[in-house]
Amino acid sequence: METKLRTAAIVAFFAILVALPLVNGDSYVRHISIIAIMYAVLVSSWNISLGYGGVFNFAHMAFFAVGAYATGILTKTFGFSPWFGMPIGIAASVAASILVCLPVLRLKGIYVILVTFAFGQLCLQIVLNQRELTGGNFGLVQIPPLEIGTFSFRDHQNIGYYYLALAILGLTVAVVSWFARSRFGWRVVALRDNEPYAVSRGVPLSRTRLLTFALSAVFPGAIGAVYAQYVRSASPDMFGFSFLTLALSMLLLGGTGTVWGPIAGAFVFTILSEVMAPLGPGRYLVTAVLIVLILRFFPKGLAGIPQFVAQLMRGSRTGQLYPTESA
Amino acid sequence: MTDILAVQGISKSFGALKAIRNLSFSLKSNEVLGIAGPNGSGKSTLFNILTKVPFGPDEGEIRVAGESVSGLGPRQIVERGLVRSFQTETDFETLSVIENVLVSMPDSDFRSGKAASRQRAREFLDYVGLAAQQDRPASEITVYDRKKLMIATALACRPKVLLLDEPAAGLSRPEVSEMIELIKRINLGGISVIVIEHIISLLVSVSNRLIVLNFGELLAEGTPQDVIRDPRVIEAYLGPAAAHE
Amino acid sequence: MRSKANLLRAAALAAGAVVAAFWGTSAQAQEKTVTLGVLGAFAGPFAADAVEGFNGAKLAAKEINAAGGINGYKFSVEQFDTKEMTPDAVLAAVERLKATPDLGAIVTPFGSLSGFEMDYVADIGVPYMVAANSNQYRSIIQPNPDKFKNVWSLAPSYDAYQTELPTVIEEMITDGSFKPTEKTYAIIGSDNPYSMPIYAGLKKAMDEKGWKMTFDDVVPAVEINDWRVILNKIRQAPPAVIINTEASSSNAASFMNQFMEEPTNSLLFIQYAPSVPEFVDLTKKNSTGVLYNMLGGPISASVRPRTAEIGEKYKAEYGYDSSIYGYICYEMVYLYADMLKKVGDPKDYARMSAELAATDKEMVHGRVKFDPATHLSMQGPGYLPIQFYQIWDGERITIYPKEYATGKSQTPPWIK
Amino acid sequence: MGTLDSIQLVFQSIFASGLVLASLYVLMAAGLALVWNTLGIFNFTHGALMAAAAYVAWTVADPRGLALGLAVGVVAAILVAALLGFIINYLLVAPFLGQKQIVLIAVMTTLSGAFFIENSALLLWGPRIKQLDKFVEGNVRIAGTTISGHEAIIILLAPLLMLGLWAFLRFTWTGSAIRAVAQNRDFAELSGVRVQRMYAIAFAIAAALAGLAGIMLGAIRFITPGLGGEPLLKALIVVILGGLGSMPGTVLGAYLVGFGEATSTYFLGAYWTQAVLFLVFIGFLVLRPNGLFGKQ
Repeated sequence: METKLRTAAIVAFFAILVALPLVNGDSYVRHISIIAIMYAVLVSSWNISLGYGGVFNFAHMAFFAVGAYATGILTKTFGFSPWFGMPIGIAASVAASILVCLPVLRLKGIYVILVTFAFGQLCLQIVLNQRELTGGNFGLVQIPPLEIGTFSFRDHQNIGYYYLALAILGLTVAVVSWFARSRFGWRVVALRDNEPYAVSRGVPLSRTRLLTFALSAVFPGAIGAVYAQYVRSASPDMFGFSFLTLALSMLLLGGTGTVWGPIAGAFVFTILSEVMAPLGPGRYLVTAVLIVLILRFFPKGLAGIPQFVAQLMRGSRTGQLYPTESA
Repeated sequence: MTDILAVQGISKSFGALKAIRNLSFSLKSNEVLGIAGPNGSGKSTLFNILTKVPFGPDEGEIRVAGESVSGLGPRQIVERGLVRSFQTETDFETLSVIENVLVSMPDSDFRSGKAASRQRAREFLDYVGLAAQQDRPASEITVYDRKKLMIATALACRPKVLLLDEPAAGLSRPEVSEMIELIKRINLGGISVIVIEHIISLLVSVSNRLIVLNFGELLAEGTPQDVIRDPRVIEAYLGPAAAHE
Repeated sequence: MRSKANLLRAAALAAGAVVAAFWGTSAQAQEKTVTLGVLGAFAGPFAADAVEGFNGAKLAAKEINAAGGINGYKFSVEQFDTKEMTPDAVLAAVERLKATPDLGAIVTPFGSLSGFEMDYVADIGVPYMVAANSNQYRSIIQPNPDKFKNVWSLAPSYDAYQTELPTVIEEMITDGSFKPTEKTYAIIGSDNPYSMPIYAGLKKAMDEKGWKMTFDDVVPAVEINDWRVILNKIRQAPPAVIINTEASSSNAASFMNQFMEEPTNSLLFIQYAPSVPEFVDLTKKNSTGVLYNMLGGPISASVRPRTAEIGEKYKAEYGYDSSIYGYICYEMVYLYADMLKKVGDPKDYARMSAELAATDKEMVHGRVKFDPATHLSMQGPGYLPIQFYQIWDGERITIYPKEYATGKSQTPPWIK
Repeated sequence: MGTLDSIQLVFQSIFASGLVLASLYVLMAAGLALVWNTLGIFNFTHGALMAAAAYVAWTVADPRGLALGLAVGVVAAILVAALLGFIINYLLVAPFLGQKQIVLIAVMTTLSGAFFIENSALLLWGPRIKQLDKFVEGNVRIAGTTISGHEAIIILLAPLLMLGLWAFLRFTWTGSAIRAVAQNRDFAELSGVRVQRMYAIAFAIAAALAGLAGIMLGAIRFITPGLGGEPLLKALIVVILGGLGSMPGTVLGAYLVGFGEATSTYFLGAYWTQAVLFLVFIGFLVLRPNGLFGKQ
């Protein structure tokens, strides 16, 4: 019953997204939808390492930026076909993830945050230093867009990018759902729940961690490439603190360790942030308060709300019909 | 009978503290070895060292079925058949009961398909009497069930030697009896067992042999009945006055 | 419980706002209003630029509206926040602009650091005026100027930054305010795409004029609290001229102060950074004698009444002096008013843009006429000047070019 | 030129510079280290507190503000910073202590706090740059290089402040209680120390230290809402190099980074110094995560 409801909800969610361009052709709504979908991919793949894996990986957005820059540089400056963009983005992002994971294997807690954050800063330094290739602090521009014959993905209010991003989101959801129920996923969760116990049950720590990082980095790499081709630009702000915090807020708002929480977080937060744009700096005040309130009162984020409501309802129902039994 | 486990001269210190000093003992195939000793005598440290979770010995050698495990990592030690439980009831709290077992099963169990591996996991749960709870989150089951689940996950690793760290701590009297039966059953199934316990009745009923540790050293060794009457053991547990009375 | 109720209320409000944003924007806007959008990051390190551009534009709009508007249109100036400045956030702001029903033009200091948004603004077709980052805008426009018929920069090319300094130094030598014993110079670059071409260009220009380089280093684009190691190295063989192309005025002020702890007998030129008003606050009398230059900045108030007028109005309205962007964005709105007067229909973007392209107007920073090849304002004699200044007792004295000079160059007080 | 002469020349070129930088870093890092040592979290509001204190000092001291003079401004700013620290602890840290993911949660809440403070400053004081007066005018000569009197004060203040902090932690009851809480929270609680109160005090002191750093910086740099951004990053590097959990390590870390930067600028040039610093930092994190003085 519950799984049927779930399936229905998933089908409805994607059906709405697939149908949206047919009923609304407004380019502003289109852009926000594309960005929301891209954030959903980023955040739900981040969930693999940070949520399921419990590894405080602060380099995830750097993987995204690395994917975008790699795609931009290779297709613009070195003349690779834009169709190689996604493979390039994925390869760069996965390579970066393995590089950052190696020191992380030896570390715990705050050190993981620091090393992964420092990695992002190091990438930023490299981008700033390699002005000729990257455009330095101004950013990289005029990245070649995706085209099939005479059809540009930008035509009809970027409809090509919309469906491409949506397809990647579909794939992300499929992979994360598979992951959550796979043996690999159990191992990742086992390591998060109790590392010594998991090791004592034969779970291979290093291999699992490396694979976790690599798997979670595939998606920011792919979406980084498409992002670069869609906005035709990459900027050093993609390594920035505000951007990282924005994505992390989405993840925490949505709820870590669930398939749908981060996606809900990404959609809600993208729209919220857009609605608040007229507030200027005040927007950050609202966001900051919101993050703290959620962490305080809904530690499981949006994903915890159905459970919370269910508990509330179950609680009141048992209260009326069945007197509490002693356990 | 051959030695399934041979421990030769192992030591471990933490700074100035010597937790284990030059300890040697062995375990024969199909034997149950009890380990007793006062708090802080190094019992749990011994299990940590044997399985390298989280650390191995400073010196000395450990052989499983004649093969040294010195150069091996914790995972390979599990593959060689040396598997432990923990003193406090430990679980993967966000996984379901059956997933706790599934995650502990070796690769070979997954070659014949998903259904077969689940079936296999259910058998382990059944073995310890948890089959009915299989889909509940591990965090929701009782303390006793969690202890049994920990044994089930250990069995899922196909141990040759099972290291049980206080399996009966905190259990009620009937539960202790059940635990005794379970350990005996496991042993009858061909698995050698080392059990650390404070509950002497359990040690006496399940052990073929008993050793007592004190300050990281071997204090006494022999049949359970002999060892618990040894005055040095009584002194270590109850203080010098009790031994001389 | 209370806070949860509040949270729910906030959530409901937010949901309402979302609905409003998506379906409500087309609500009946007032007849005969034209919106001028200011694109920029209103929080973060570039907030001052965005806010001053916005203030300047708003001030002009207020005056025009008070005078009855143009052809029956009243102007409304609105912020379009590019938030974190990531490309998607900039594009979201562009999309918001596009969705604004009565959008007439975009007037802004700069939309992004790279200028990439131009591609999208070109598609909208709305007149787009910018006041900075010419190099980036040029590099995108030049290969295909016809695509960007609506994008025009009120700032000139920055090329003169790379070449003009030796000429000014030679003029100082001619008029006797600078008497070097040998033709040597030290140069410091700053590692960002704005400063580096200037640094490289100046090296070339100095070399061509027979100056010998004695020191050369590039500092990274971070905060620099201590320049003394570099200064000590320069002091080991004091050059006749020291050139620092540091773009951050805070860093430049530290450099100025630390140079003055043990000044050498060198002419000191700092590229652009001393133009920020607060530079003098931080350096006080230390900055007396330093040279800097600026392209596209307002011509000194004492020789150009327009500058004095805008500056006074701005200060009266907002309580402090404006930087360059307040002036230029103010002028943009008046330029737009001229265009509207001629064309009559603000929604006829093509004709409005054509009118913009044909601009030839004396403004606060000189005569603005656009170069059709680059869409930048033309630079040089008769057009926008490159101005060199010398700070003296907190006053900024224009020393070059002659026609806008407000005083003569003097030998810096530290040179003995 | 003889070898000795050139060594002396290098020393003269580097020493004052290294000392100024190092002393600045001590000021920036002290509060961050105190909070880390006591509560086991990184306080990302540290940089924002620097900016906030500088703004308060400006408002109280500047003729365009309340015009009460620099001394009043400094005192007011430090008090406000301490109060802010208290509030930050009360709202952003205390409610979450004891949770399993406190490290991550504290990063998020304090980051949010930093955004809140920085953007409030932007709204309150506007985007235009502010500027504090230097504490003293005039210059001082040390080791062959001239530095400003203000920086000389920083050089003296840094070790004095650390000495004061050390004496406070060592010789006062509150200080001992804070150390006890830092070493073993449960044990301290059993001995009757009110843990939450000690946390609050440590946080307030750390915030006051951040405030002082902000005021000192506000006279040599422009005051903007982002004033504390790069100093926070530097402070992080210093605290980690010195070893988390060790105050003497932090001081040593600050002097090492300061003199290291000056030396590297002299020999490798300014351009490579930042990259070198970062690489050393990452190398340290990986090879010796407990820092120079940390326990293994």
